[in-house]
Amino acid sequence: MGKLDLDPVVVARARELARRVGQPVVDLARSHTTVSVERAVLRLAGVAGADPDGIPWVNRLVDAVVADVGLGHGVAVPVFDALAREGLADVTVLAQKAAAGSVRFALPSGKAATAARRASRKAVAAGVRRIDRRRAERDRLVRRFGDPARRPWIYLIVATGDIYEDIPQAQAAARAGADVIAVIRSTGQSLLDYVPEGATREGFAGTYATQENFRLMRAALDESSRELGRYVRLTNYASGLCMPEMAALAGLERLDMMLNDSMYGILFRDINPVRTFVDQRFSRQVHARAGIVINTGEDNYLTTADAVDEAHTVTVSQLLNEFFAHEAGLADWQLGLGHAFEINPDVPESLRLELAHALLARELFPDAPLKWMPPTKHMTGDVFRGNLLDGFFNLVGAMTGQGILLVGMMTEAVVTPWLSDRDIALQNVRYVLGAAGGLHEDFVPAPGGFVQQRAQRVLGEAVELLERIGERSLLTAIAEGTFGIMRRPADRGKGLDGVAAHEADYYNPATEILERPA
Amino acid sequence: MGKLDLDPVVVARARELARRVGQPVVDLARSHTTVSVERAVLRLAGVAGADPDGIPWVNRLVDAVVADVGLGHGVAVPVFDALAREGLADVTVLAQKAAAGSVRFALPSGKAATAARRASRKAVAAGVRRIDRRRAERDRLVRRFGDPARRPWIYLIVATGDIYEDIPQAQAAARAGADVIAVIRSTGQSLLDYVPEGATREGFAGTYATQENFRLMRAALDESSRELGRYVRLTNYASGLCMPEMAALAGLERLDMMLNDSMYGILFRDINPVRTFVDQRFSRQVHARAGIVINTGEDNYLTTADAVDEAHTVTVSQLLNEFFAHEAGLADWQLGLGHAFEINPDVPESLRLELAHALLARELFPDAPLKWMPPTKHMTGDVFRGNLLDGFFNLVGAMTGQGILLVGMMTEAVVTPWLSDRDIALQNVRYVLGAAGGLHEDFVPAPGGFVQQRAQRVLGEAVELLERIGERSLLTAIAEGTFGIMRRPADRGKGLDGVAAHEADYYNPATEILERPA
Amino acid sequence: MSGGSVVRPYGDTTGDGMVQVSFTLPVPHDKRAEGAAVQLAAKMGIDPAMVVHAKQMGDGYTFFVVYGRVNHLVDLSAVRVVERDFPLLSAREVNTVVKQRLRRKLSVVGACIGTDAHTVGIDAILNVKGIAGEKGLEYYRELTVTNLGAQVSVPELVAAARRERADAVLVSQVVTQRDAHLHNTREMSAAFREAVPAGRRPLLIVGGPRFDESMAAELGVDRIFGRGTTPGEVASYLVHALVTGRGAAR
Amino acid sequence: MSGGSVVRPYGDTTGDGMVQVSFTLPVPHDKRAEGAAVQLAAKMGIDPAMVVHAKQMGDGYTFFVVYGRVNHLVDLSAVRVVERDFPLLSAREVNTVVKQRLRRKLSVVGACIGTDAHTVGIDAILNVKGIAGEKGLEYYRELTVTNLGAQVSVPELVAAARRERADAVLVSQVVTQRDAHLHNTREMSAAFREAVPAGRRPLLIVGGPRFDESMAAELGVDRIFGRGTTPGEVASYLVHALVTGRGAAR
Ligand code: B12
Ligand code: B12
Ligand SMILES: Cc1ncc(COP(=O)(O)O)c(C=O)c1O
Ligand SMILES: Cc1ncc(COP(=O)(O)O)c(C=O)c1O
Repeated sequence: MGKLDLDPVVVARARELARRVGQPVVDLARSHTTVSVERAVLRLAGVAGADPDGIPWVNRLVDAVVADVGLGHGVAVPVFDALAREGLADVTVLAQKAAAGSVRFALPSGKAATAARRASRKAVAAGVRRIDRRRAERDRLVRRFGDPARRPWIYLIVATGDIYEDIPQAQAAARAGADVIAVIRSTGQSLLDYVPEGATREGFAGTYATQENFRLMRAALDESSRELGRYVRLTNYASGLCMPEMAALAGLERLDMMLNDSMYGILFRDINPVRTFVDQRFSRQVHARAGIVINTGEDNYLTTADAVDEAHTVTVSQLLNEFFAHEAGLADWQLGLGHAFEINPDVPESLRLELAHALLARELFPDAPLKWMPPTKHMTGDVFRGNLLDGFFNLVGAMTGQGILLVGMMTEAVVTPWLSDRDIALQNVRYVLGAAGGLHEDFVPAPGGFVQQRAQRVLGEAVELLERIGERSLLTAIAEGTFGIMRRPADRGKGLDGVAAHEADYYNPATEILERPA
Repeated sequence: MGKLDLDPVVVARARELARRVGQPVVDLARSHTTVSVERAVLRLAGVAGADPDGIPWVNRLVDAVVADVGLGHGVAVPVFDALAREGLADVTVLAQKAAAGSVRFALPSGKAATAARRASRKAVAAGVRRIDRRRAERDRLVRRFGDPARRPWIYLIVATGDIYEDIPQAQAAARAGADVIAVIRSTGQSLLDYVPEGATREGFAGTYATQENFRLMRAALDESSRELGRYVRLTNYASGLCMPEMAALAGLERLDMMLNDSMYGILFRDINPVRTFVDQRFSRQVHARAGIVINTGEDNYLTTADAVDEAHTVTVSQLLNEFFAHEAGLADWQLGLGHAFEINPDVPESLRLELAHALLARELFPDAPLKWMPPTKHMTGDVFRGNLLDGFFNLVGAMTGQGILLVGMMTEAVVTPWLSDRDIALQNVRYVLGAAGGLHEDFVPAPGGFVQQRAQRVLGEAVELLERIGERSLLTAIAEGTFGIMRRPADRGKGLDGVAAHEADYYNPATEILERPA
Repeated sequence: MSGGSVVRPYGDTTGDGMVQVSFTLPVPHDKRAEGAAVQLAAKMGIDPAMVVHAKQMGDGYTFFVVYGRVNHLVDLSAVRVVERDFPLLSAREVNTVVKQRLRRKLSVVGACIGTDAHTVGIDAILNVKGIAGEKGLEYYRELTVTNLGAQVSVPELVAAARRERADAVLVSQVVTQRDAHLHNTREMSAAFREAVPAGRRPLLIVGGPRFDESMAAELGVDRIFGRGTTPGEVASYLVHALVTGRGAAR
Repeated sequence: MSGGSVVRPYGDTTGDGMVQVSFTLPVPHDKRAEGAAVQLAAKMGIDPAMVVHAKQMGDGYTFFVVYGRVNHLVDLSAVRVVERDFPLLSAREVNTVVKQRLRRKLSVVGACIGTDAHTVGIDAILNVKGIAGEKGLEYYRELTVTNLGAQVSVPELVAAARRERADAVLVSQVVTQRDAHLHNTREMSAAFREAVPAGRRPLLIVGGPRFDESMAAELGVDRIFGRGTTPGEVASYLVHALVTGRGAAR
């Protein structure tokens, strides 16, 4: 530790400032709910499937409840009240009836309310128990098949748009050395306010995230894990308008990691900030319970902002993501904080700048796995150069002890990865880790030299920025384009109509369970 | 200095052993001559051109002298004696007559001998003065156009087989950043016992080295130097059966570097060891005078021998090359001692091993430029991987301060380099030097760690091997396959019939001039 | 280099015709697979073809690298490209022409349509910041720019164009998997054809790194801009097409 | 993967036909050059072709990287390859068969001919050390190996083959620029045809990384071995061709 000679006082101050900036947002999240949070609750309570048009019953049910009593009380009580009144055993059947217009929802009081609470809590507890069982199952499989022999874990994407093409590609990638497979989502999905159903074959530049696709891929990778004697992890996205539901489905289908960032949806999908922060807190509580590692999205900022000028915004965001994650119950080992190798390769000493940035993240968050993202922005159609850059990215990853290495593809600027791109990329990783895996021993930034100075400067700028944000508020900073140079006012953006402040009697059995120590 | 913590006592011992091993070979070289040494003398004395079959007049003339009086007296005296007797002014005309059988050669004595010596010395001195003028011209042009802004110098090959295709390619390469252009020779040339004449267009995998081709290319690069404001150096080979003549022609045409190794011809062209050592000493004396940097060929050993197991043979050869070079009058700045990045990339920690080897050379020969050769043996048809390996080769070059970087081509295992290969390769070099040029500051091999241990071990093995060789002789060691696992007995190999021991009256005006301080 | 209008690929000698190719075939690696690779190379016109690398991936796929000589000639005189057929103006010139000849501000509406959220390209053209040292269209005093951002639906776009009385609509498409960019562009141009009378349709421009610039007619748009476009080119084209050019009366 | 006998290149979806190509054209970089690149790609059967990278080199050359879909089908059933048509024997089996059936040692003469000095390949086949974990032919008790080394002229080779009463001559050729390997091989086989009566000509084998194994007849040799050959394969072939095979009576 301590290659950068960071001042512990400055580090402590940075964390303290992050807490100060983050706390009001936590308070906001604790006092609001969203349609997706409520749908996630219903999924945990057992509502499944979709209507003939493909609209999930959870959507139909929440819509019906909102139409009758609004969102601010939470849907659990009205739903379980109606269930009792209708004398039904199955919440999915209730949803179907509600969709047909044959059920009315109300806010019970007194005994009925207590009963509805108790019933909903029991149903949700059963869902949470399923998540617990999947977590235990993961632990068992990891024990049986083993973890990858070394860090960083090798993370590869598949993105054909067709789950049945994705599966053999993912298996081939695992065989070729991938420790983590991420199934990229279709371009449109993050703005869908529902989770599609069933196995799908028609995504654009990615495959729809559905419970069935999760299940199919996890089963395929379990097969690969058995074959390879190494537990192969599966990743998807708890991001977009359905973040909380994605988290619940991931827990239920034993996904192992989820892309989950506190600001990505705001900045890059123009989703309303409040919606995002509320959804995010709930989804992280689920991830914490499910033993899922989250991957945050700071790497994305550097695709729109300059990686040198705005390096400190990455640090600020990491500190905020850490604060929010801890608050939601995630442990350090679950924090795949993001950063990226995105400095213009023509900048003099770019590699040493990358080393400084990567090492800064490493030393600020010593117990977090850290997700290290390959060059994307400065990749071009020159695939020969592309593979070379990826090699130096891998080198920095190895020299700075990154935890999760997202494997760069030489065709980054051309196509979603081909089978052969992935093979070439893995060969690249194997070469670099094999040839230079131990080079970090000999990498000793000169005291007071280029690398140390740069890291200290970035940390200093991060502290300054946090101070400035603290003087106003995080929502203001976001509105002003502080991150990724995107301006996102708190009263704009998609999904705002799906947000409600808690009423006095708001009840959410899932939050109640998840906030109690397990 | 001193990243490896080498023991100065061991280093001094290694040099002392090299002297002990090398001295008998120097004695051998000082007491023998070869047809090519004598032809070189005649070239300096002004014999030029070739007969209608393309056989140079120097060859015809030496053959005629040898037929009449043998080789052991040197050709200078018989030739200038005959010139006087025939009343001729021009040695080339004498050669023509001799070829026609109309001149007889004899060994003059007394006054005639003294006159012949004096005349030959005058003629050769004129040749040496031409070399001196070319050296001064180089100094002037370097002052005018400037040296490359930084080390390492970027060294690129052209190898089309056609001097008129080579020229534009060389100019394009210079424009793209090459500091040194090497024109690769046609495959057969090293075993030709004469130097072809004129501009040539029909080489295989290389272009014939001729005086005219030298001139054409040097002129073209002078043009490029002017255009680019940076003196672009030209390299060829003083190697093979005509090593001394190549050195002379290089001096006369202002080439700047020459591949010139003490053992390459023996090992890789099966040229007789004595022939080689004699030719080598003379050629180095010429290079010393011409201000030419030599590049030695240790890199080649690692294409036939294993780069880890036989790393110490490279060190031994470097020490011998250094000893022979100093003895012949070359200064440290003229010693482009060779070594290479040829460890099997699948070997664990291969990059750190390469760093150890490259740094060992750097620290053993702090004032020599060092020629750093890219991967060749482990290159395959996978050009994407090839470009990646070349990048890590460039990195090691930058991190260990190599002087002359031979640029690796992704198509190494496929074709002689294409125009585009060279462009891709230079882009690779530019990226690595630009991005990581200063990384050596942060590269501090862990005390007693992997890199230091490895370097010390290789040095130790080199000392042991030198001790073993010292107990027998270098010629025995070569016969037994010590270098590049090639066995080459001293009484075998090509060109042995062109070697003769000095007679008591042996006279060589060139050696006399060159051995006198300039 | 060649003066003539017929050229061949150049490896290291004029006329050698050498090219490099790589591809994957869905077969395990064996001699037959290498033969199949040679067959494909032959069909591409490569003869002789050297399979210099073959690597099996997973059970049933093999990646190949092939080098060889193509026997095709490239006829430069037959190349048809969309050359710039308008003068390149400075920002000042653009402003002057619009002011003097159009006598009102020129209204431009931009968006990334469909599910595409890659705004960097369109922002590079529209935002003041610009790209490659050139300021974007917002910087032009006489242009009014409305940038709708990402993932805009076609109906939203048509409505905005109406509302802003757009002279030109600028659409960006970066995602190309399964020809998403072509589908979205066709949908967009059809919508404008349907919604707006021919004479009053705004100029339709699309851009993105993977478009073929010669497909404008086919996609129902007026112009396509590809890789490396700069704002100045777009502004100059706007002036040409809407103000000074022959078709500008539209 | 595919059961059928017709396949296409595979980028990321079965049947997508995607390939990568790179080449240089002797033209400066401009739109016409990119059009020329597309033209060449089209002639190679790539459509649509995406020029994803173009870089001028020097004054008058441009390097291109093109991605796209080829419309060719690869018919696996039409692939003709030189499959191994002899059993692979262990060193012990080779020795036993030679001893029992030939009843004398089998004489092998090897060389690198012409100006080629790349001996690593032929040494890998002949020297005890071998390659890829297999010992070379010198290790076989019943084979007598004469390795002439590098840059052997054809007359020297013929003389050595006579002197050693060679049953087989093994020639290596690594340098291929300007088809040097083909010229040298033809020269060699012609020399043996001329010097030795047909019935007594030794088996002629050439090897090297860039040979096309199906050209044996054309080059006048009995067999060609390519990239990655192992000594065991060669020894097994020798036994097959000279001792046990149908044509072994020769
Ligand atoms: C930055 C980036 C992102 C950022 C986008 C941020 C933002 N606000 O734009 C983030 C991280 C959010 C992102 C996300 C995704 N991305 Co993205 N991304 C890129 C990346 C790295 C750079 C693109 C870029 O900014 N280029 C720089 C600009 C300036 O260039 P340009 O767009 O070509 O624009 C120029 C010209 O084309 C032209 N132009 C462009 N538009 C227009 C319009 C007009 C009117 C005119 C005149 C000119 C013009 O002028 C511009 C200036 O010269 C590329 C890879 C690469 N290196 O190209 C992948 C890439 C485009 N992304 C890709 C994908 C698949 C995605 C995702 C869908 C992945 C997923 N499933 O999660 C997501 C979702 C995005 C979505 N829904 O669309 C793929 C697309 C594959 C394909 N060909 O179909 C790429 C190629 C990466 C890859 N190989 O997989 N991405
Ligand atoms: C090692 C090497 C050298 C060494 C050779 C040492 C030696 N004693 O052999 C040295 C350094 C001396 C050298 C020099 C030159 N080399 Co060289 N060299 C190589 C290199 C790096 C590796 C070749 C090798 O050893 N491969 C390993 C062996 C085991 O593989 P192989 O030869 O393919 O053999 C296998 C099979 O093909 C087969 N096989 C081969 N022969 C035979 C024969 C029989 C009978 C059988 C059954 C099988 C068989 O079995 C073998 C085992 O599997 C290659 C580049 C590369 N990575 O391929 C360049 C390369 C071959 N060299 C090349 C050139 C041009 C030269 C020079 C001419 C350059 C110059 N002008 O100075 C010189 C001169 C050499 C000459 N006169 O021939 C070019 C050839 C280009 C071309 N395609 O025409 C290459 C490709 C490099 C390049 N891209 O420019 N070289
Ligand atoms: C946190 C996060 N969410 C989501 C995505 C992917 O985008 P989409 O929202 O389209 O799934 C990314 C992309 O890298 C990301 O980092
Ligand atoms: C010292 C030396 N001479 C010569 C050569 C080239 O071989 P040839 O002798 O065929 O010119 C090399 C090859 O790298 C070399 O290192």
